[in-house]
Amino acid sequence: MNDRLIISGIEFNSRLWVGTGKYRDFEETRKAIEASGTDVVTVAVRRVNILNRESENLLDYINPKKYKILPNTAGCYTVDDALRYARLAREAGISDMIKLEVIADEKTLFPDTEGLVKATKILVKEGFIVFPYTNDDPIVAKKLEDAGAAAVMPLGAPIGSGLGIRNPYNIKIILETVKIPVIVDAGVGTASDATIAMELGCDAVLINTGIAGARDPVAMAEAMKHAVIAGRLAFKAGRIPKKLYATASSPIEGMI
Amino acid sequence: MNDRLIISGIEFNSRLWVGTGKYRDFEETRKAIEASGTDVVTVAVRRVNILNRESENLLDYINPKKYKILPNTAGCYTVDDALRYARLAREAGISDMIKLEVIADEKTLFPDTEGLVKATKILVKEGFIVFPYTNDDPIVAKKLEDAGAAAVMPLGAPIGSGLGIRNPYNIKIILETVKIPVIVDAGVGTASDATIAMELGCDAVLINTGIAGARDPVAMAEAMKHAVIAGRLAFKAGRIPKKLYATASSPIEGMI
Amino acid sequence: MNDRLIISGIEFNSRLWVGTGKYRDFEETRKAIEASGTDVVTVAVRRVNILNRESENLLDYINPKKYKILPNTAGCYTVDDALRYARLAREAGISDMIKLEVIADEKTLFPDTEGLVKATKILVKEGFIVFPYTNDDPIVAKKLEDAGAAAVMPLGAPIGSGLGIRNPYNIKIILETVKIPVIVDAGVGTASDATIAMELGCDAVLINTGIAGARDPVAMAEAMKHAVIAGRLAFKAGRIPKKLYATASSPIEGMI
Amino acid sequence: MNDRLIISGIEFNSRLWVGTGKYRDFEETRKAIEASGTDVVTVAVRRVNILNRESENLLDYINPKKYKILPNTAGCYTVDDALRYARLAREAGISDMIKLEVIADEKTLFPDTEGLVKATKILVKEGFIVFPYTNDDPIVAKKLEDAGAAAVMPLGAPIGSGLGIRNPYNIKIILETVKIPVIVDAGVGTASDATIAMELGCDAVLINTGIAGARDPVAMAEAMKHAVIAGRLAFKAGRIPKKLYATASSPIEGMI
Amino acid sequence: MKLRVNGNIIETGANTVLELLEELNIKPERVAVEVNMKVLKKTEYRDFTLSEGDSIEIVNFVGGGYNE
Amino acid sequence: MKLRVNGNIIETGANTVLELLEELNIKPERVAVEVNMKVLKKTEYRDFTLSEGDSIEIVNFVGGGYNE
Amino acid sequence: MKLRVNGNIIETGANTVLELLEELNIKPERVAVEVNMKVLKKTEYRDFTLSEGDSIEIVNFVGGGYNE
Amino acid sequence: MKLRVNGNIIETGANTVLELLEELNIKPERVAVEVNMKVLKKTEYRDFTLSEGDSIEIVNFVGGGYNE
Repeated sequence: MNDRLIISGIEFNSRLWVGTGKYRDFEETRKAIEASGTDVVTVAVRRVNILNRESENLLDYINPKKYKILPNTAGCYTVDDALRYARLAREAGISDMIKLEVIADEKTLFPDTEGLVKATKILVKEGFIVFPYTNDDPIVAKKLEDAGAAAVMPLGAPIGSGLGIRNPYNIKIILETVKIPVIVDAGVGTASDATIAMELGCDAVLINTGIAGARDPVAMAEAMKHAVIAGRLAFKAGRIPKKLYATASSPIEGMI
Repeated sequence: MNDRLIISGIEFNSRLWVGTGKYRDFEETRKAIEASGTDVVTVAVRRVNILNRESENLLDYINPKKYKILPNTAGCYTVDDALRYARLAREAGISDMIKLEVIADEKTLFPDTEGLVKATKILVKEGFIVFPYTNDDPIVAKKLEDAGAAAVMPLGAPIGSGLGIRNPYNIKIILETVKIPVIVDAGVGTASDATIAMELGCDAVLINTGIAGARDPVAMAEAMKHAVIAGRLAFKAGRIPKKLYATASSPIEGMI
Repeated sequence: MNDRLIISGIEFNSRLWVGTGKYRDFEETRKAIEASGTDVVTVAVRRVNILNRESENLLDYINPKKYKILPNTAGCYTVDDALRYARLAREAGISDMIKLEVIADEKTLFPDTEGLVKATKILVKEGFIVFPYTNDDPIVAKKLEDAGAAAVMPLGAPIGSGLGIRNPYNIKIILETVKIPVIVDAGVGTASDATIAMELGCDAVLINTGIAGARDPVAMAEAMKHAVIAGRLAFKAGRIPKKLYATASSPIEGMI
Repeated sequence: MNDRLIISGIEFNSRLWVGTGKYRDFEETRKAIEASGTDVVTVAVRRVNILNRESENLLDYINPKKYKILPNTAGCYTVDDALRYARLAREAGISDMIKLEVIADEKTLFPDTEGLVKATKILVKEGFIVFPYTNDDPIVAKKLEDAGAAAVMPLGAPIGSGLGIRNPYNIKIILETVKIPVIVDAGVGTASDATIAMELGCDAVLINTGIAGARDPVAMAEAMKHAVIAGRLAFKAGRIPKKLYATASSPIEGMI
Repeated sequence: MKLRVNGNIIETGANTVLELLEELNIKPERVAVEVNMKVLKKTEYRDFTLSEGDSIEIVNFVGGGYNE
Repeated sequence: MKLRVNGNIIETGANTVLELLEELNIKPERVAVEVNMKVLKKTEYRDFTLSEGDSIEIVNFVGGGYNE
Repeated sequence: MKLRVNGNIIETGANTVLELLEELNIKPERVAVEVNMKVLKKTEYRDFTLSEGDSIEIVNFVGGGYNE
Repeated sequence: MKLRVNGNIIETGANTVLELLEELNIKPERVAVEVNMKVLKKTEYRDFTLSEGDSIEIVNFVGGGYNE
């Protein structure tokens, strides 16, 4: 079965996308990304250290010919900052793709959805392919679609929380509401979280802390690879209905 | 990493075991089993149809040289019946392995744990390698271990219910309580259920209805293959702690 | 223990607030409200039927001297409509309290949080005591507090869904984030949902469909009365920690 | 509505039953029991301290004329011990009621269900009214009913764990399976746990640690009183169906 | 004089909002009145004079919330 | 006469269970008594005579459940 | 000679289990045989002689688990 | 000439952005440059002349997301 993910005409081999933060070193980053089987890697945009030019660069380890580099606007707390970083990212890179983050609060790292919609509109006009990191509100997802976002990236749970998909009901409603791809971003703490996201019908999952923060990031990266494949296949295979027991005549409602 | 499952000296290549019931036909059975990547297949013991010898046999499709055949005592409601079927199974087959079922109730197919412990003791004395299908009571699991069971196979949820691991807490306590392998049997309805079972630390998962009853059994079989690998890897990789949000100082309790 | 709820200087005897929609008739409405023990009743603003003046009025059954009437802007899909209905409500009633609803989508009845914040700012300037119905995004809750809202009313789940508190984690974060009272609005389907909301530390719960849609609305109203009291008392009493079992040395994390 | 609980001809005013262990002192015990509104109190049987006769007695605080005293066989790890304590309890008290506990493991305090059924049969023959503390296995519940138990008392979760009703599905099946009353015993950690137990259709709830271990046991006792009333009323009132959102045509299955 | 009241064209002899309410047999305390999109204070009912073609909304409280 | 009562060896002048309870200042209503593993009925206390070395258990109700 | 085989009364000329299996065209490797409730070892098939009215069960593996 | 580069005041002989990057030993392909808050296209590096006191930002990709 050919089940490629295509967004704005770009074809993706993997439905697992990975971040590059929080790893011990570049070598561990490289190994984990390789084990994950991904072809999409998110990166941040930061000042070059002009005083010490020895320091290696991430791209010495992550070959841009092999991986699609998806720059993000991490750490931006205003629309203007997000726009500035997005434009720099485009010049530093080779593509129009931007993972748009407009963070509202440094404690929870929840997005400022109002600013997010504003920034999306502007960047879309400038020709960017925008992947906005948003909350799980279906209304905001719809506004982002209307603003021209290439996909929506709702959080499953707060960044780095490892709580998984806290509200699968909202994710399900988002999937009913928008036509653009839905990529769960943030919250995935272990393999089953990723599987559940895909079983809901999401198009992909982006994971950073869940892999980089594991005791063995490379093994967890491989776990996530299988988890996403498993969830996608299960979604398409069509699961059996839930019943109180097999001979029960009717499927059960969500009893608890 | 060599992470083979070894039970009573027998080495298993796969931590996903599959049943052979409820498939449309032998060909679908064969394809699903192949897609699952398993090397352990459970079968039932039934009368040969002596009136019509044309009918094909399951083993024409499932090569016993390629797969470990694990006969079960399905449909046995008394200790004596279970013993009788176990002994017949050993003669019909080539191994001492028996998946022991002493069913208490045909509505829920829950086991009669008291009879199960009795039958286990007897069969172990007769040299069987006993895999008892039990409930999720850690006390019963301990009794089965003391009775000489090769592994315990607690149900995640009622057979065919697709409810997944209803009580992960009990499974966790079973894992703390017994030294023999723990194989979740029954209840797995979709890939994430299998992943969760493995993340808890279970040694393997046995699935029948969850695969055979899916809209596309072959695709679901492949999903389950990846799901079990994902869960096992995640368990060994060591997941990140759950927090209300990343910057929260302490991990959270099971809030709801 | 004196544990009165006071908002903007107004003292409330009950932490259960009830709606008046979906009842069979006014008499059932009256009985249910009485059984609920509430002193806050939400009402909608609609055209008087000038062609048929016979029809009775809700206030013939709900005595405004006995109950605080909290008008809402139900059915308003734009900021302007919400402002218009709020202003009409104030003239029709006797207080400055308004339950502000700016609905974004008639399928899910989710709020348009951007419009909600706008409308809140304007109405607060006009001297209204604003109770905005919002989503469970802590960032939006903070914006509403900054806009001068008297309290925030996050949804537990979609209106009329009966799904309870889908994301207690977000409600918990809202409680950490804002200083104004938090009143769960929408989603409560049965008594335990209301109890859970109060155990999280919410200040009150508003229920309409959960009571009016029950097979026996009057009995469910009484159930909700006890449920809210139970949850409030439990919250203040300080529950025991969750452990895998009593003798376990440490509280457990949210295992599943 | 007259909704009295009657077991073996004995009428109970309260559906909340409470234990007497783990309180700071007799006075706190008395206050908590009073606040709970219960009329059933469980007690243990222990040696009189013959060396120091000064020490007060529990019954100086819990008036047997006001409360039904339900002795238990706590701490009994064998059938013989349980029988011995049950017989002593009957002589020490005034009734034939016994809360039968045959504990299998001191770490988890799970029951030995095999021994429990044996002891139940014997005590029933001796004229006892037996309330067995059991696991949540519907098969065992049926065996206890067949053995003549007056009610079954399945655990919601391990004693003192505060995990609530870990497997509501099993409790629901038990309610479908037996005709005798079902009283949840053990596991209730906060008010909503008790409400949920009653909403499932259980006839009563027994709580000890959940009240005695709370920061404010008297307040938690009152919380539990309301929680049980709320759950019972909600069960009888008939809750609204769960839907993904109000306008969804069909109720949802247990999505997660 | 013709007025649009709650979407209906009616013929009335009332010159003020108060007269209109009386004519329609509506108690002023329990309603709010909007004339040509402007919400009136109750104190204005007596003196606010109506003109041919005015669009008037008279609302009151009903059971309901959300969109029922 | 020497008896084992609740695990303690005691010297007593009591000849019956009732006398023993009185000597120990224990109200009979609220306790149960076991002599040499046999549970007595309250009605037996008066007449049940004790012998040298009898093992006696006297129990009553205390707060508790499970294993506390 | 009449035998009860898998619940059916059949007329057979077979004297041993092995002959019976051959007559029924059943491969011995894949089945198990029970005669009058006694399970036979495969090695016994050749020599185990049957008698009038014996009750015989011949089973093999089929797809299934639990009660399907 | 003095410039502010990435927050540091430096003394440079470079007249264009490209010369500055060469002086700083930075490969142009992998960075983006902003001069006085204006983001430059790579094609502008060669000809964009710098003036005393210009504020320049030179950024590249690093591992990270969110706020790390």
